[in-house]
Amino acid sequence: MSFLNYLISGISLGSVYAIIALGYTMVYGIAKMLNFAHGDVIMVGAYTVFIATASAGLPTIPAIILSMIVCTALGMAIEKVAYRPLRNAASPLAVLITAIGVSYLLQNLALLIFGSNTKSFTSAVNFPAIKLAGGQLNITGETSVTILACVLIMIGLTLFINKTKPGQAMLAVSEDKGAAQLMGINVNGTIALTFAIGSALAAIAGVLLCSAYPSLTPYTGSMPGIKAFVAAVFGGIGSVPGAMIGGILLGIIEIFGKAYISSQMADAIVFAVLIVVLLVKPTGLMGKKIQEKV
Amino acid sequence: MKKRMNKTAKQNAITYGIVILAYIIMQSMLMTGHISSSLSGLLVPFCYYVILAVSLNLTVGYLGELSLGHAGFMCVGAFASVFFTKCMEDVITVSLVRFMLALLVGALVAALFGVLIGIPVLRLRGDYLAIVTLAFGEIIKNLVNVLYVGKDSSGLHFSIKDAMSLGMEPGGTTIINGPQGITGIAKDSNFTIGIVLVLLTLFIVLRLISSRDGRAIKAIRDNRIAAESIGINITKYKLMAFSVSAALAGLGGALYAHNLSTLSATPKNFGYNMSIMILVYVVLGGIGSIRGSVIAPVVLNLVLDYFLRKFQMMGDNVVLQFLSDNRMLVYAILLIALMLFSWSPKAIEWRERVFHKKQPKEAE
Amino acid sequence: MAMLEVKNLGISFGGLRAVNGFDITIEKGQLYGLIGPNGAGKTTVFNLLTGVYRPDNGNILLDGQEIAGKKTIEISKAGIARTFQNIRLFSDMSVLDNVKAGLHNHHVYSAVAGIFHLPSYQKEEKLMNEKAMELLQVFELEGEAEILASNLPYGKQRKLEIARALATDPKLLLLDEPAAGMNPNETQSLMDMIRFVRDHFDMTILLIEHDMRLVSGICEELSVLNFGEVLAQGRTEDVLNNPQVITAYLGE
Amino acid sequence: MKKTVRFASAAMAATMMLSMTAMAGETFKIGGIGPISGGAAIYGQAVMNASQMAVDEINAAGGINGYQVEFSFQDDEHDAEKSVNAYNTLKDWGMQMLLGTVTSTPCIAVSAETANDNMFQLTPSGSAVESIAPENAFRVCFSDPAQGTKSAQYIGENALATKVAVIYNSSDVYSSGIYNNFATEAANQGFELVSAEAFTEDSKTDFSVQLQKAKDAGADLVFLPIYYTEASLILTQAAGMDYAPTFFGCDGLDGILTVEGFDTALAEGVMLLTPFAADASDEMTQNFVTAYKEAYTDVPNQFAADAYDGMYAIKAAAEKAGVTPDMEVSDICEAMKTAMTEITIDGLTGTGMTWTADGEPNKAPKAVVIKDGAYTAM
Repeated sequence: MSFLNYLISGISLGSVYAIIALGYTMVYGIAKMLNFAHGDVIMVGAYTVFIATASAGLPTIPAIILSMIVCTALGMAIEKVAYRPLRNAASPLAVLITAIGVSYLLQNLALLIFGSNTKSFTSAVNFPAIKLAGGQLNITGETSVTILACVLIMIGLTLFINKTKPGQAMLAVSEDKGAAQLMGINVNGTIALTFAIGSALAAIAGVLLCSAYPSLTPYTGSMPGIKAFVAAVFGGIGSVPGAMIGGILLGIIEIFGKAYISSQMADAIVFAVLIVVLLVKPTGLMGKKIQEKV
Repeated sequence: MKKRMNKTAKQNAITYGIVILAYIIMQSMLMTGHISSSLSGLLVPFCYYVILAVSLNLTVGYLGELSLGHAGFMCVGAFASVFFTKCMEDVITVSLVRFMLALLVGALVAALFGVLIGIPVLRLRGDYLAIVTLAFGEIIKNLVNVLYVGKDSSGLHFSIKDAMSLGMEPGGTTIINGPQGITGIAKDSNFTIGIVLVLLTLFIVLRLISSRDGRAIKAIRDNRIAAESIGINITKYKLMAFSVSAALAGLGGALYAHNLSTLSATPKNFGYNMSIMILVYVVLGGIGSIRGSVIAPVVLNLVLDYFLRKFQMMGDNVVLQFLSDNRMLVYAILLIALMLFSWSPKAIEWRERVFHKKQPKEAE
Repeated sequence: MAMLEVKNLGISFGGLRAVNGFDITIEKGQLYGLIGPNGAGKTTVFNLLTGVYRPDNGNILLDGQEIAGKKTIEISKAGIARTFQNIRLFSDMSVLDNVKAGLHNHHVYSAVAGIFHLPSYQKEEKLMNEKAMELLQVFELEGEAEILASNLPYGKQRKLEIARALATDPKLLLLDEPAAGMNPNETQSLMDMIRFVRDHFDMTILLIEHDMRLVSGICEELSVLNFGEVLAQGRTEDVLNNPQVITAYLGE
Repeated sequence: MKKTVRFASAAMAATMMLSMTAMAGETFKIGGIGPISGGAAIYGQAVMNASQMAVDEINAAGGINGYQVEFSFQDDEHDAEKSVNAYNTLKDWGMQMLLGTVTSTPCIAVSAETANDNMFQLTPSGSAVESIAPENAFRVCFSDPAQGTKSAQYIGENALATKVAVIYNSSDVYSSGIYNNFATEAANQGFELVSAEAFTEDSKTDFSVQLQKAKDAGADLVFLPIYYTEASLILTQAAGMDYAPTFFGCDGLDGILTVEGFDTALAEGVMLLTPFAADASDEMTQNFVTAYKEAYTDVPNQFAADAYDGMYAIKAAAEKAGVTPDMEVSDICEAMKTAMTEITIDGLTGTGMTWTADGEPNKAPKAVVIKDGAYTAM
């Protein structure tokens, strides 16, 4: 029975990673950059909801919508000010370092504005827990909602990319920026849209992360952000279903590692599995194999 | 031909010259007492950050691979060297000799890790390599945190669980105590040794990159397929660059560890944040520019740990107080601004228009 | 014995037979052309010969030595050097260093010798500089030895690539569309140069080319590849007059 | 070249300006060091604020020995190296006594420096044994061994449980220090340690495994030698899985009731051994909490209380020793070292606190239980 419990915990944790990873993988797939600040946009999203509900007294849904608006604006602003000027820089490292700078900036601004004290986030989820096997197994409402949200977002994103014009533009930009430009696609606009969507997803991820694990500090987004990034790589970065699968698997591995190997070495186990997977499948579980043309 | 040799040699001489000049100035200030505690306290850190930046530049700038696990090698070097120092405290009593050996141990163990990690990892490319090096760095940090080592009359005891599991006799001493790491470390490092190590690092890296092996490494960076087609062993040279880089990071770590009385692996000092910090030095100084890697860490640390701290004591100026109280915020803004200024194609164009006419790019 | 003897070479990519039953025999000192429409599998043949791809079947004998299935680096050491259709220089290295990199396996000293400038370093570097400059002189690049390879004009980049390939001291030189992007004047001087290389270095050369003027001007024998298979083979003028070849090129 | 010169002259000017402010003067200069940025900022900021509050009060009441006190606090990002940098900066400022550092590992590094300079050091919260290894260093809080051992004894002596589980932070010095001593002492007590599971700084969101193991092992008490941020998550998750053992913690747990937005009902029945409780009813605590809230809007935690007491301990010892700001740092230290062992103060974190020569405080921990959202003495 404890095995099933661990599995459920793993899926719960993994679903949170997955929903963060979706934003990561989306931005990576199209803009080809590791947006290190994604985790911190999540934190901003969570604070927005916290302030909106606790201080401004807004109901949950409007608060989440507000948070999505705030994060979208933030994401687009970051893209315009910090990333776009470096898109054609001599080295791709330039934009990576800038993303790290943005991450530090968001953390320290939050520290300045909200203070260092932990806030306990009130769950935004009103969904009852599912109890199985006479209460032995417990799937929390947060888990159900997170998984549901993950699946919906995954389907939504896939449909959006494959069925809509802006989605197709994204695909084109991700394949070849230059060619897309020649085809008359607005590359800057498409990438900005990608960041907008990625950041709106970050707001949702922030709400769900803090609903499932209700402790909010300026650094809340940082470690889950890195883990979700690992999850995205694990699943094959750039692949939308890969992010979902990678996230959930990572959660399960982390929990099983803690449960059956060593709780002290959980981090090492997670990272070791990542390494093994990448050595066997160098582009992740669902990643496309890239053959260099000679 | 002569002209070329002179040119590289001259550039390198300037780099060495900057280091030696800085040493002479600082050392004379130290000897005559005309130096503040805070500045003198930063001298050794300058040295190890330069070593770390220069060594990472070998991987990033010359091998052309992004490593986010440099702090892991620093960590390995630090712990190996301090462990050696602790064990040899009673055996080798001349601290200079012991420290030299400790440095060697740190560098060698880090090099060994460089090879062990490099063999599987260097097959990956680009961002995947970056994430795997990050993963290795985190694994090393995690493992060091659960490591307990004790010493008693029956020898060394190891545990990766807790202090009790060491099963030591009463009176035994714990050398590595889990997250607390190692305490009571002899402060064997000083500025002179630090500078010697910086010069040694520069010597090794500058000489390596201008040798046959360095050409092979750069060839792989510029075009892997072409390098292979002219018979360059990709794996061998990737591994060479990676392990030399790791060894020097280990050296830097050993210097770091012997400059503080305590050594523990935290997310701050050996986590990916540190790896990123070193990468920031490299990128700000210029990818592939060794001299930049010498200057950037010094300037950045001066700003962060000297000037910004001093601002707080400059009377009741509200702005300065604010900047000092929010050093990390200032750092973040500075970092973004500097990156935009030094890397954005538009900013480069603007700078060239305003400051000097464009000069043709030449090989180093 | 022939310098290169290829028998029944073949490879498939995911069910698509890219090269099938490819045979070729090139004598020492020969200038041999490989032509065919786009997508016929010419570059794939080069990639098979140089170990970039492992052939599914077939034999490749270089100077009597079996090299099929060996790694690129081993094949380079065995004596095949090549240039690339899309130029692949070491763009952030100087012109001279590009050629010196080609000398990599012929002038060996240890990393320690390199760091401490031991006598072996001094001696080998001196020899490398001399040899590299000699090669650059052949290609009239000695004046640009110090500049970055990426700053060379296009035509000179092509030349540098050939110089670098020759630095490995090959038995067989593969040139992948050397005249691509050149104007008629440049092509003419390239033809002279290829001939000179063959004569001066006593080299065996296999080249892929679309420019028929170059092919008919310098190649002694030709193979025509179409849909991965050899369509025609033999003396240049015979092949070029082969009706099948004309159809393949001009369409039905 | 021009740039270098400009930079050098700016550096020179700055250095000169600084050396002027660092003149020995008519005031006591007390420094503080702790993390005010990064993940541990919550602890450093509390110390910074409470120290400043105490200094302001002391100055308003006439200072120490008639001299006003200047206080300067430097960030160390919870890192040993940065902590030493902070210390050196404060030394340049003219610091005569150090109230710091806040966290254990940096404290070990800095105490080696203060020992070297023979500067008096009192750490509010550096709890590792080695944090106050030199004889010039004292602390306000309990040491990790003391907390671990006392907790085990308390549980054993009061027969609170027969089966005990521990959840601790294996990457944290404080937490693993307490755990190691707790486990050692547990062997002498009448309860069984059935499960000891760790978490780390990098994975401290999900505690389901640790709780499940405790539950499966049948633990009726879970010992939490950790800080309240993680504890609040553990309590939430335990409630989610219908696991309701007694939770028992140390001073790090104090503050759990004041986490903004936390459902205090979850903490019902939690026991902790702590010298300070933010909503304790004595007048001194209440005044402190009110004043702190007024100044900094947050409710003070354990660290704030330690720092506040620390500043008053410095005041008491300085008055006992009769030190003056014109004395050498080393002379102040010698006088303070003796005086520290002679004073007795009533503070927020204990009444009748005294210190031994090795720097440890003598004070009795209070065992409290959370009832109806408030601490109640047990």
